[in-house]
Amino acid sequence: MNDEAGQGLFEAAFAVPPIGEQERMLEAVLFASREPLSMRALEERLPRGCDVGEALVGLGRKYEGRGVQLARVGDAWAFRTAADLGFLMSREVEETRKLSRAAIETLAIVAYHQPVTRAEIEEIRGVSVSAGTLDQLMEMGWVKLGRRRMTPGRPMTFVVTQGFLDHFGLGSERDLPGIAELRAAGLLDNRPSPETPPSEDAPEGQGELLD
Amino acid sequence: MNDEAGQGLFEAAFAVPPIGEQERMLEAVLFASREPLSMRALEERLPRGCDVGEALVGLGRKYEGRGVQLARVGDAWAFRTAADLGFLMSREVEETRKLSRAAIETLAIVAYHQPVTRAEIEEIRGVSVSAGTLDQLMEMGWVKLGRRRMTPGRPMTFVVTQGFLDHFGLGSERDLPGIAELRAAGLLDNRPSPETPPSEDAPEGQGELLD
Amino acid sequence: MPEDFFDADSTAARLAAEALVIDVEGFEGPLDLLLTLARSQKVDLRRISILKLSEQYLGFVEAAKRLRIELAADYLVMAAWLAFLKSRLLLPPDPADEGPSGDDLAAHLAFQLERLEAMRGAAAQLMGRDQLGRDVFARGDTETVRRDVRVTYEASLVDLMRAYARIKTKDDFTPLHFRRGPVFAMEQALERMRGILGTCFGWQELAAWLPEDWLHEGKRRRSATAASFAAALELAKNGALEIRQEGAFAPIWLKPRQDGGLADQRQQDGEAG
Repeated sequence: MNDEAGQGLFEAAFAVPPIGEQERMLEAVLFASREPLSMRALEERLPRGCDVGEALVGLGRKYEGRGVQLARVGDAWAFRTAADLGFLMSREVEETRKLSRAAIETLAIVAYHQPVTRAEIEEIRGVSVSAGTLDQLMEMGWVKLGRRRMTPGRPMTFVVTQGFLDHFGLGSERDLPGIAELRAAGLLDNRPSPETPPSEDAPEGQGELLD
Repeated sequence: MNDEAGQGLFEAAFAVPPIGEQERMLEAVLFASREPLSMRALEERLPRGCDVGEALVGLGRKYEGRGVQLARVGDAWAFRTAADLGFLMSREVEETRKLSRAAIETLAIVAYHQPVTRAEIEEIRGVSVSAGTLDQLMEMGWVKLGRRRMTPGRPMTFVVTQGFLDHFGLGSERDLPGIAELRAAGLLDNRPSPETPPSEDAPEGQGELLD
Repeated sequence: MPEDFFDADSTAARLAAEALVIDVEGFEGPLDLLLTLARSQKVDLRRISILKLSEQYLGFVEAAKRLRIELAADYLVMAAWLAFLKSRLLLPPDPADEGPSGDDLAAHLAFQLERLEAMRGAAAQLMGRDQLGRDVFARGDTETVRRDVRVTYEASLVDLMRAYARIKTKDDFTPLHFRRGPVFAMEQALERMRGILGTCFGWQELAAWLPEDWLHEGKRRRSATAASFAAALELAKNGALEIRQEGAFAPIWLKPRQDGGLADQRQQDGEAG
């Protein structure tokens, strides 16, 4: 028997599994992975013709209220323990590096203002961002480089990663706490200063705000 | 939520959690554990008074016929993906590895200096480049052969591919961060950081790096 | 901090000074300080009195100066700017004056403060969330039943940049040294020629005197020729050698003098003595 025949048999036997079976498959694949799996990765793993989106909905519903939850992480999915049971897991707690206040604020600014340039971060915080801060956040896998801004100088931008969303249990950037209110209040706008502001790197900040 | 609050709540209530809640707890603990847990270990983790035996039976029943099974491993318990779905797991075995230092350095040199000959790569790195390194990068689809250099010997040159740009999220080779930006991001931090902010002296792509 | 500072007799002044020191060090720049001062007005940041805030800040800077506390330049730049803003807010607007009005500037400062405050709040909310590895957990035991490993290599842009940075900085830290080109020194040539004088009879072309490993490559050959020629002149001067050339650019011929070696030998001893 050759490959093609095998493939044919396989497709005949498994011609799009019923949705319940698709859910089982998704469940097994997601369970086996520690890292979130993207929709695309899931589609690649499951037999052709499966409706991953629908199966995810069904699977998520099965886990509602359970000790383990199906969590959305950006455009990926993963099983995570329910947050209210964290106290049982004291033995699994991983020691985490304590972040400085500067690092935490920088992280928040990247998350809420992304894609954001270094000059914009400095303009918001009112102090220069030390070289190590962004490097540390990048090393932790929470911040990465985004596309260059199409303004004079073409500065690099920074964005948050899927690892960031996963760590803070965010389905997407839209789930950042209070982001809708902040946006409505205009606090996420890049409002240019009416004149050359006092800080020395401001002119450049302004330049970037022209887009 | 923190440990103390959770613990406090339970002790205040002083009641054994209902069996459904015990099952949730078991589910989360088994899921997060790095190894199968014995009855005794489970009893130690759950609040006092829980009937682990009964909860295990209930939990096992919930997973009957599902993609994941509650399995007995010796005298301990663990979740395992259903045996009949093993064929899905075999694709799971993608292993990601970090590129070797030689490979990533060679890749960086090709990206920043392209088109570049093997001899030039060796001169920049200061060590010889093994044939396998460039082969590996070509096999991965990140580097390809460019035009021959019109110098004696007509050496082959290497350039990066569209696949490289896609993988690293670059619009073009010009989007590679310049030296000033590397320094600003703290990656070149063993020299005093420059007084000018990064975007002002942002390099025009590779041109600057070639001198 | 000046040493005599603690000799100040007034305890109150000292305490005030210490409070200030702690404050300055605790602030991350002028904007941070302004935000703290603004909070003391206990009103919505949008209704904050920028005039009052400017006065508070200038008062702070004055006090710091009086107590001889070193203030970073950006604190002083901010002070100057706030003084300017204050004058704009107090004076009636000059219709001929171009540029933003005092109110515009004040509104922007209020916006900056409000935005910074908002980001601090957002940061706190973010850190207050359930975090992976602390409150929420991933599958602990990933299954080991898998076989046929397909390795995919992975690297991020940061890895790439870091690698390039490593190569670039490596050059920055090599100790400074001047790379010498391939140069055959006259002293080397002299020593070599003295060594072979005795083994050589009759006229020989200069090229024949060059060391074997300097013969082939252009630069090395030129250097060896020049050095050997200069050495030959030196030996001829000492009477150890005769030099002959038929015409301009013609080959140069050298012949050791049978008695000359001694003269050169004496000369050499003389130098050594």
